[in-house]
Amino acid sequence: MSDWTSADMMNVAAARELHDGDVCLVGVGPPNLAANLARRTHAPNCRLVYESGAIDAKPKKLPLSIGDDDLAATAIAVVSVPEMFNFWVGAGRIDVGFLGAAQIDRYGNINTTVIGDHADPKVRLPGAGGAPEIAAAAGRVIVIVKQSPRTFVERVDFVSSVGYGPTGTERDAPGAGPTLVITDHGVLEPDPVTHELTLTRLHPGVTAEQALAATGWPLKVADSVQAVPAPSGAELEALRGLRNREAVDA
Amino acid sequence: MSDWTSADMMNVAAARELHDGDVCLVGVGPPNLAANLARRTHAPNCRLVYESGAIDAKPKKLPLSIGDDDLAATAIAVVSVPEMFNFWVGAGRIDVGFLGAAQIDRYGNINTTVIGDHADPKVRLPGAGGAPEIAAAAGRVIVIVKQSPRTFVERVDFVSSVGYGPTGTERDAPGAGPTLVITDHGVLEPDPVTHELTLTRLHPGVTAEQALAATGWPLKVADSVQAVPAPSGAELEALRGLRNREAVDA
Amino acid sequence: MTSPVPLADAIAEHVHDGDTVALEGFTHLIPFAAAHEIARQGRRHLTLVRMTPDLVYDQLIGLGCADELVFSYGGNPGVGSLHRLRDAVENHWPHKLAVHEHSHAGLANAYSAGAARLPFAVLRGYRGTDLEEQRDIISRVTCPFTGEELAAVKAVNPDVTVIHAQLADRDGNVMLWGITGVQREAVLAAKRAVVTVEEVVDEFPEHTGAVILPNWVLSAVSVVPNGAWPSYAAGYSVRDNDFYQEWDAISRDREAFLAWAAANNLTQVANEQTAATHV
Amino acid sequence: MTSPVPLADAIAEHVHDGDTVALEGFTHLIPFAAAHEIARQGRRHLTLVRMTPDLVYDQLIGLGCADELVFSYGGNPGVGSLHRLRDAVENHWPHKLAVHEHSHAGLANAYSAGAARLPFAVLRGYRGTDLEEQRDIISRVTCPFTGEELAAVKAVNPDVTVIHAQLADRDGNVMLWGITGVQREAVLAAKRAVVTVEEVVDEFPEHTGAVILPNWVLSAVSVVPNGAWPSYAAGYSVRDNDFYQEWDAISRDREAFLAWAAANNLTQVANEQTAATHV
Repeated sequence: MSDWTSADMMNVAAARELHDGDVCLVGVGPPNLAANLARRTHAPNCRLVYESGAIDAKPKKLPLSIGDDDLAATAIAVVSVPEMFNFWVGAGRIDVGFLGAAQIDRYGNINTTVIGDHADPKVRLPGAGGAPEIAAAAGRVIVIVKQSPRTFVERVDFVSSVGYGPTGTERDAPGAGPTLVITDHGVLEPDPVTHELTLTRLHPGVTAEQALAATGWPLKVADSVQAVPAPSGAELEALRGLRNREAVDA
Repeated sequence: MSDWTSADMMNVAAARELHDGDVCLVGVGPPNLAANLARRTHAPNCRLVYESGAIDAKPKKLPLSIGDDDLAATAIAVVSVPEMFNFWVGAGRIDVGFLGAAQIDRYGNINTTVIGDHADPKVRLPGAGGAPEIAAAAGRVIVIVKQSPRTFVERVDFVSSVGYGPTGTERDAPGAGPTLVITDHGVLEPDPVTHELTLTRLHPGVTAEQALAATGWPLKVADSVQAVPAPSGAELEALRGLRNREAVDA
Repeated sequence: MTSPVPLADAIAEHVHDGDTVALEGFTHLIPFAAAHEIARQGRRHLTLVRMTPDLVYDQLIGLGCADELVFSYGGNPGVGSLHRLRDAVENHWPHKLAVHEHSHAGLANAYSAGAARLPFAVLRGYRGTDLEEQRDIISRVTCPFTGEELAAVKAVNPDVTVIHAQLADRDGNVMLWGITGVQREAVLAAKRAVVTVEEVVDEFPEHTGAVILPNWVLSAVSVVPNGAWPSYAAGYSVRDNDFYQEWDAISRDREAFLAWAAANNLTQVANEQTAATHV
Repeated sequence: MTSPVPLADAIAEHVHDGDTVALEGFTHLIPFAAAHEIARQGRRHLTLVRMTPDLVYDQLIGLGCADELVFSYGGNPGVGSLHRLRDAVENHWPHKLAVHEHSHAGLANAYSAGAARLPFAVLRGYRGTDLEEQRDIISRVTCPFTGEELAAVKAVNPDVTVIHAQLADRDGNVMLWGITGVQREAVLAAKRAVVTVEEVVDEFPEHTGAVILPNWVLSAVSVVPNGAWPSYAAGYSVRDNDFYQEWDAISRDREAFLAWAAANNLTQVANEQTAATHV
């Protein structure tokens, strides 16, 4: 056994995609972990923006919610939620938006709203939150989601946040859309022409067959699938520190 | 000779129309004097709001501009100019708006923009500023302006702020409009039916004939014109204190 | 409005059956104590508005206070589902809950439009999503200058907005700071506004990012120390993350939830509701 | 953007002939020093945007820097006219000035729309006024929910916005407080932003009502103590009301104005212009 899990690998792979200096909109869950991991490793100058209004937050510990006081207390500025969405997210000032998904389809459309019919759903999910406008306006969108046939579906029950549209051609938004989907199996990227999500990288120890089995549609596989390097010691140490909510200087 | 001027009488008459507790939008010039006079005499709890963003300002001295630091320093809150116009003025939170005029017509329409043609004016006036939306949205509007045939004209060259419209019937706005026009001669009020400005009060020593001569249209005179009481000693003392920029406690 | 009043009086006077009620607070400063008083007084048929319903609306929904919900994200942040919300939507327990949902950007703008007394707001949003199918609250407008088509959201104007803040002064002006979310807009959008505060002070301190609301836009202020628990008030308390975790177990099960309600003096309402579900 | 640069470098790099330039400040924090540097560098054919043109634009207009003006109130507050502005509009001296005018509400919303990268903003405004005849910047939209017709203003997006602020920190983040007007919106609406500050500090103090702009939305910061004179910077200086009075006499007369310009090292420009008017 390695000393890291597939979830660790997913979060580390996501963190690596954040460049130093990027302005990153951070949501709850894995995005929060990945963004803070990036800031503690290779991207100390990435700018964390939380939809609660905190701009350039430098949390000392991993925040448990996007409204922790540590975010407001360490931010350069805290703005109102309307201002955050109008002047910062909507205006296209976010380089990278991390999003999660309850369902995602082959064209990167995301459902976080309902399983079943909207008026009388089988499962009521939390809803869209800040994601629709992040998905539309962020320079690039990175989706972090564990892969399974229930999650990676032929067609989402409800489009909460648009990827490339129902047939991959309908995206009408300023940002580039979901340029990377990072899972516990590997990484999917949209085909440059058709925008169909395509397996381009595999995490250590995962096979393309496993990724296909975890996908609810016939997943395209790139001609040359790259191997994602395993988490480094430094990455794992930073990840553990975050998980244990160890404090570092802001 | 009395110990006050017709301008003093105009400002005192304007101040009297502010009720204690009124929320009052204060502009430069006579409105500023009148509102601060009211606060120093009969309406100590009127709320002064300045379009620069100061809410509930309690200036110790008469401010020289609407952006004096004393306004920000003594205000309960200072908001941005967009917020002031959207959430406070436009939302109808102002009880009384004081306005000035370079020209005013018989239906209370105000020109502060140009004399002559807008594209090639004879006289370029300062422009509309905050007045159009104050004129539209304030609960009631009090115009303070010295009376002369050049100012009180049959038809304004340019409608900067609407009163009751070109024929007195076109007003389409939430507030009541110019309910009082206070001049150095007396007070004009709109006819309840036709909205034509009508002389209803005269300042001490002024005759209706003088008011008619100072008006560029055949001014209607109310059946019973009331006499405005002369400024009281307390009013004159407060006025002098303001003019001399004597400080009082906020 | 000047002197503080007891919370029970403020709620009794300003929150009525059938009202559209917004209890706002983005993770921070959530007015839990006021919400519990609303439940305790047995308010019914409310339309609840809130960007992030959180535990506070999970409780009111479970207690049967709400007929409708306007929201943008209905989860227990970092924990999982709001089980009472889900039970109401999926199983109609204690009764059916009608749902009107926005994105955060949409609902924030709907409050802003309400605060400006505009009938709608324009934003770059919703394009390509199925949320647009709710045409009664989300539509489109065309820019008269460029011809570009943009999203429009219907204004939200609550009958009453309730918030929690750190401070009131002696005149009843209110100050809050830290993450202030959409509280200013929610208060200014409402017909009436009730504020609970941690304490009353002679003079407000300096705080960058503070929101100050003058007393003349407020209907009532009540002093309720720790009135945001299990949420928090920056400078006064920290978020009770353990309770947020515990709520998952409490709220998963109807009986456990009703026992929690009974133990917290929300029994009048809870009993009525149990009776109703057993008819 | 991190380290402060000399003002001359900031202006040379970021303000170009033909640019749409907003120098904002509502009575307070007007960036006079930056404006003078723009004049000194001989910028031409500018479209100047500003709610209250004030003396700062009277000077730039008189010096022949501007072809167009977008504004909402063009007076010398409490004193009277802006004579250089009037001379340009009424007599085309030093040349014709095209005017696009708003109300304060309209221009404030036009900046806000620009800051949100929306093509227009909706407001309750202009109804019944002749300002509406400028259909290229003021139009109407219909609410898709209620059918109500409202005013629309075209967004303003300056090529460069210039403001004066009290403080920058070591990272080049900027803080201003007191009356902050529309500066935040004007900066966020612009492609580039230049800020002059009173001083650089290690850490920002607490200030209720402060606006903070992170360094990554700014193009350059220059340290220019008293850079707002004869306007003021709360906490650093008071408004020089005497100069505002004196300006009336200076600006009434073309020769007096040119003499003032020469005495203030704005002669390069002033001379060019005198030559032009004598051709």
